Amino acid sequence: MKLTPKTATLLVLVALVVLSPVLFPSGYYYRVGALIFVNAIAVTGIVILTGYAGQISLGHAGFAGIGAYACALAPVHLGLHPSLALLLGASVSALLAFLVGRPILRLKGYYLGVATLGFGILISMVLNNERQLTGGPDGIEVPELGLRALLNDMGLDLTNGQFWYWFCGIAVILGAWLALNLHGSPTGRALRALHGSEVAARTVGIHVARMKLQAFVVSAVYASVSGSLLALQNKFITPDVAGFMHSIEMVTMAVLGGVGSVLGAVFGAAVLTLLPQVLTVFAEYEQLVLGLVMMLVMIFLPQGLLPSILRRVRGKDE
Amino acid sequence: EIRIGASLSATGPAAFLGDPEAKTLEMLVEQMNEAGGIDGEEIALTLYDDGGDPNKARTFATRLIEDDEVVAIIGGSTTGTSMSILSVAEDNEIPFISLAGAIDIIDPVKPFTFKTPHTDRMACQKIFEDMQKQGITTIGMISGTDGFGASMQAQCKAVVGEYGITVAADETYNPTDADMTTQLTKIRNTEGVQAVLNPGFGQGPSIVTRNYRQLAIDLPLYQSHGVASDGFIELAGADAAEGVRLPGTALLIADQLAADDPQKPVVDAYKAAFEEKTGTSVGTFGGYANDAFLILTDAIARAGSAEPQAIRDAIESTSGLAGTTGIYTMSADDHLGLDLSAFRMLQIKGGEWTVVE
Amino acid sequence: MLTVEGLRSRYGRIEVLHGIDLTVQSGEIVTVVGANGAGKTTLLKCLSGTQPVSGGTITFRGESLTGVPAHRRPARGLTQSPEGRQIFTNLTVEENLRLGAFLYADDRVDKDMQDAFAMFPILREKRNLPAGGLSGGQQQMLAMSRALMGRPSCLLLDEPSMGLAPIIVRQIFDVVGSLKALGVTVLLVEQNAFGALKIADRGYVMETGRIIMSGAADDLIADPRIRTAYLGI
Amino acid sequence: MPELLQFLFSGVTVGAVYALVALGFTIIYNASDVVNFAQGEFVMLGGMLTFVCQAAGLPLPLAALIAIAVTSAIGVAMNKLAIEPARGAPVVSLIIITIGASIFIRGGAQLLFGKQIHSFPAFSGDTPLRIGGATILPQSLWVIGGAVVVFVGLWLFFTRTLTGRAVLATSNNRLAAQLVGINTGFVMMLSFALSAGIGALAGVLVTPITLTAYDVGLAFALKGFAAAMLGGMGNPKGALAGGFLLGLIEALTAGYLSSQYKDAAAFVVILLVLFFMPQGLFGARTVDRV
Amino acid sequence: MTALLSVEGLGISFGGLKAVSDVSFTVQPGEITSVIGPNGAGKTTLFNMISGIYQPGSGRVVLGTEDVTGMAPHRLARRGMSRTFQNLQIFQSMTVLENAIAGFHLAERGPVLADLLGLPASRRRAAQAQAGARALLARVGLDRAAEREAGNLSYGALKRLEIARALALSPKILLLDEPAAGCNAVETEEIDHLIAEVAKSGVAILLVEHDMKMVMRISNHIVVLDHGEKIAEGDPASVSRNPAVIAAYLGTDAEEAAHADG
Ligand SMILES: Nc1ncnc2c1ncn2[C@@H]1O[C@H](COP(=O)(O)OP(=O)(O)OP(=O)(O)O)[C@@H](O)[C@H]1O
Ligand SMILES: Nc1ncnc2c1ncn2[C@@H]1O[C@H](COP(=O)(O)OP(=O)(O)OP(=O)(O)O)[C@@H](O)[C@H]1O
Ligand SMILES: [Mg+2]
Ligand SMILES: [Mg+2]
Repeated sequence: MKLTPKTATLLVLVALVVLSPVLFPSGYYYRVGALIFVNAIAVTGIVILTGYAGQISLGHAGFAGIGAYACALAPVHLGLHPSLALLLGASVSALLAFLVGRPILRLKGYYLGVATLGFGILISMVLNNERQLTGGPDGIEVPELGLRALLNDMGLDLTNGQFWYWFCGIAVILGAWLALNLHGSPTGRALRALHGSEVAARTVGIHVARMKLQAFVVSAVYASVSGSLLALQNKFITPDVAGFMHSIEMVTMAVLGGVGSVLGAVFGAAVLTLLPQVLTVFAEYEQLVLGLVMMLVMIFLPQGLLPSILRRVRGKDE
Repeated sequence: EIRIGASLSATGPAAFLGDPEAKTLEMLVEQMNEAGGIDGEEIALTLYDDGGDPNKARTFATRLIEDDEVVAIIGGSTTGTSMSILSVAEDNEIPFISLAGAIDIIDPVKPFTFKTPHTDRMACQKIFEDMQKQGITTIGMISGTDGFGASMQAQCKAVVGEYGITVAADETYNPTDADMTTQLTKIRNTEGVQAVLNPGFGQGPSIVTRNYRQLAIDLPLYQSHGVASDGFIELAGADAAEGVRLPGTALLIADQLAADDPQKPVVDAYKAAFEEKTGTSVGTFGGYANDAFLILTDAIARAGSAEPQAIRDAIESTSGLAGTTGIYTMSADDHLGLDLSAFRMLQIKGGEWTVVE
Repeated sequence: MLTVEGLRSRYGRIEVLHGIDLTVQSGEIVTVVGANGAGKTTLLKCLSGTQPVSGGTITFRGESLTGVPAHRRPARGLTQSPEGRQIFTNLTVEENLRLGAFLYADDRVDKDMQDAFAMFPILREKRNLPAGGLSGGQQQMLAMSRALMGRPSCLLLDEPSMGLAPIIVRQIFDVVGSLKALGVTVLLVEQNAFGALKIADRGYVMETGRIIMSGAADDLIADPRIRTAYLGI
Repeated sequence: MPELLQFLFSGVTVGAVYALVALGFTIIYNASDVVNFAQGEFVMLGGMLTFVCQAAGLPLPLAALIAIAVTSAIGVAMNKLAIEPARGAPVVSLIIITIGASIFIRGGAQLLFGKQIHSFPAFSGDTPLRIGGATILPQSLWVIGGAVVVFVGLWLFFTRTLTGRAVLATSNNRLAAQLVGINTGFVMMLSFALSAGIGALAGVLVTPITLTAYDVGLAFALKGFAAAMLGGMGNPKGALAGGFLLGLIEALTAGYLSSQYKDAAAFVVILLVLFFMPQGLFGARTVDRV
Repeated sequence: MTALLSVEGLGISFGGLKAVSDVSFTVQPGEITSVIGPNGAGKTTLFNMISGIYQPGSGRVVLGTEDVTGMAPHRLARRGMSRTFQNLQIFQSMTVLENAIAGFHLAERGPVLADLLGLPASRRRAAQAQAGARALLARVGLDRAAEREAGNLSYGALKRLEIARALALSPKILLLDEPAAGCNAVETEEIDHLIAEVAKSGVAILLVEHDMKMVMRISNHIVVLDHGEKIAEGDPASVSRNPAVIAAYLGTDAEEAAHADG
């Protein structure tokens, strides 16, 4: 069988997830790995929205916030199992994305950026201000998922860190698989087409508004799931998860990795998650170096880490 | 070598807290090692900057425990980061001394978690006690929406009733806001308000204080312990800050402490060392770190061992330890060990801190 | 006036000009014809400095253009009316023209603009409207006029007749012809090869990045190969 | 109605701050379509450098001038070292570069200046002016005046000067700009110098009101960006109107509805405005024929 | 014969300028109807109104028996309308092949969930579209460029790519806005043949073109616009002799114009 880019990407991902632990000297690395995966899931959503469909969002952390707080609140207030709370969060995010996406997605470029930014800020503001429900800026505890205990009962002895590593690793592969399916599919093509020219997309019959909305909803679900997984593994969540900085971080990871490519998303997530951990050796200079690295990557690999590198390797015409 | 770890918000929105804490810890470790360490064992401090992000704090806590193999953790400048570190520390049975205000951190008591700052609730109580003495029964509040301000706002509203005081106006501002005259005008125009309370830290309270004078509001203004440092007077301006009251620690009035005050030696020592090293004036938050370090090293010395479990037990039996914040006496069901007496009601007069009798 | 020797150019790793030799004498009209994708536009882009050259030399009025950035070339008398028109869509027609004379701040700017308006009266009508609203042909007129505003001694035209009504096409060719009288040298790339060759002194035929034929315009029109391959006669 | 008047004073004060920051965005945006997220850092640098110079004993006006000049130079350096080498990169990549630059500048400021909050004296004292029972600080008038002056300057620049037109031409079609002889590299440098200078001027004017610290830039950038978008990005008129409108909405919401949700109200208004005017209040409708 | 498309009194203004006013004509299936007129006469604007990109200020567009005035382009596409653009509208960062496949959107689209999950149905639809697209590319002579990034093609190649994409919709009516611009005489003739072939298969074609040789050669019917108004209409021979048309557009008589064009 010919190795399509899709299977190649999946193989690389699976290999990364499965083989990396060989190199892990301590449990801390599992934690970092799990965080990379959590971020990669959200960034995969951005790849669909921004990379495929060309729509900018500066407020996707809002959906992560919904996913996270669903896991904190639904088990307590609705008596749902945390896993169902995750699904509930995803549904609420999807619904909200569907409702706000309609009017917002008529906007273009930076105007869309500021509208999504406003949307994200509204959500984080509610999480901050409705202290009674959400615990306010101090945050709120999140119930255990309970799956690890179940697995341990079945004789699969995993530490907390290991459990979340594998759990999120599987989730990331699943998310990537879906996004890759989409890329070459009719819907994915339509998204990329409207990215190129909305007018032309319309005249070939693409329902541009609906397509954008679909991308927005799908990417919101990704962000929501990412937020839920973060909340569940941290067992504690604060409104930071919905904050502006987190939104920017998602976009930055996507662009740094290569916004059109799923593997790039994972790369970008890995780099920006690892960097602060590595940069602790610079102590005071951490921010300085972080900013510098971001600039250098974009200057020398303007299409993002992965696509630029691949392009150089393959020597594709520009 | 005894390895201890810290995760603090040295940058980010809570840098106002975390920065002096980080500097304090680094300074104290250096001092202690120069003096020969604990029983000849040097202390190795691993300090991470979590930027106020609870998620990062959790990662750093994991890293401290699993990778750096520390025997105890100091940190969590904010409640959010403390809560994150706490659960990792508890899971791994590593003693953790938090530097954040919320009462939830030690109530209910968790075996390995302690904290040094008084709770927000205590600050509120101290303020309300003073108001009660002044015969104030109706107040307006203007709080920052950051974790510190919001948490204290909630605590104050929870206990205010016990003092026969009602909150007639309850306004907020964002930590980065440039002007609070609108909120203050509203409070001023609220029927019956006799005093104004401003929980918050950073530049917000300075701007509130300036706006307060701009509007020529002549009601007593209470600030929180969040701004208890000379920097506040400087930023708000001595004129504007004149008459402001707040619950502070002995640290601010070092030179006014009685010679036999048990806190005097530690306060003087810390103040002198910190101000010499950093060139900035001491504040409440650095003091919290100082106290956490004292408690921890005291416990290690008494335990005679650097085993986490032994350290934990020793911390829990801390007794009569004078810190900059107060005198700590811990127990199995009190992992804070301070009472209201640790706070002193201070007032700014002529650009100086004075004790309210 | 303009000498091109062994010019090579590439997009990424794909070379599309494989060593072009071409000369334009002062006051001459020279045309380049060739099929889609032959590299005509790329050639002009190299001359105007908007496309990197990977080999060979360009000499203009005795000086090498190597290393001279695109924005310095108009000052030397080399201006281009590019493919795809490339007008400033957000600016008004008049602003477009004024920017065409960006390097000059004298009375002649206004005079040149009046000349442009005289040539294409529609531009005067639309002078205060955003150029993006113009029809395709109107934009083409604007692009040509803007290039003329730059007071070229050598004008590079990339398919100036594209999208123009027959009556205007003839006018454009007349204008190009009349430039000669003003001493302006013209390098003209055209798909309307017949029209172009009729006003040109000499012509070059390009095929996949190479010059495959050149000669006096009249000879080329008469050449049976050219007639079948490019003129469709 | 002294109460309403006070709210309005508060609104225009804050609004003028936003407007000044928003105005700073316009030039770089007009030259390159890039929203420079480091704009807030320029504001921070303006205030911070003035403080440092002033603390070193220089008179305030001189300190301010030095701060503006140095910040402009930093802007030019940013263009030279980070933006120009990335020429041809997609706009999103350039935006990420500006975010990187803002983190870099913030990190540098933290190292150089520390994390303390600073301020310097207001230009004309702290005695509030009383008007109709409400008060306003003289410094607010400085900020408002600054915003208006910068606005007029920019407006003249873009509508009356050929250089201003060249800036617009550069962003509209860089290739064509080169073809008519515009040195687009110089235009970019000029834009960064001007934008940074305006940002620094904003910092100088607002610091006595808002105070400054190494990390205030982000908040300025965020609000300035929102204001610029509300008004229509790239149009000085929009920046001015957007800034004042945003400030007034916040003040009036805080005054009459809820101070907790005043920012929410601001964003709701932005969303509403964009719903009916997708290019903001004064944003140019670009005509692109098909 | 019933008209496939009727344009009835169509008009639109841009800030006071009447770009098109009160234009009426009909288009028959299997026929080529050309719209000609000076630059700025309103031809493209007319196309934009018919294809739903502009909302007409007045008048009606009737497709078959249905009033489709101002209907969104994607809905018109479903009803069999397809077009190309004078100002190229290419999906730049997609390959040439993908550009052509995009033209098959209506045939290949399905539920987004099926696409996400990569269900066999979704893949089958995509494969069919791809086969169709390759055939079309071959027809316009772009088969060898199929895997190239579309943005890298020369102008003339992009023109042909647009035609291929428009044909992918299997339209009942095809609107072509200057398809031969940027092509030399020989290439233009190829396009001629392609258009004629398409028309022969029963598709109604509405053509805007300044190449008079081509227009006169293949049109069944010609509509002439000037200043937004219809000034003449008829078969090629009568139109080319119409003095108003000569004055406004051709400049001299049509034959000479055709000759001057090569
Ligand atoms: N930006 C680009 N990237 C990669 N290849 C390109 C690019 N632009 C043009 N090419 C290729 O270079 C070759 C020459 O193109 P060019 O545009 O110069 O042709 P042309 O002779 O002007 O054709 P036309 O008559 O269609 O305008 C073509 O094969 C084209 O596909
Ligand atoms: N969106 C718009 N904004 C402003 N004016 C417009 C707009 N669209 C069309 N016009 C004007 O309407 C008139 C008709 O333009 P249109 O593009 O339809 O002409 P055309 O007949 O296609 O010309 P050409 O042969 O040059 O392509 C022109 O004067 C043009 O300036
Ligand atoms: Mg060409
Ligand atoms: Mg047209």
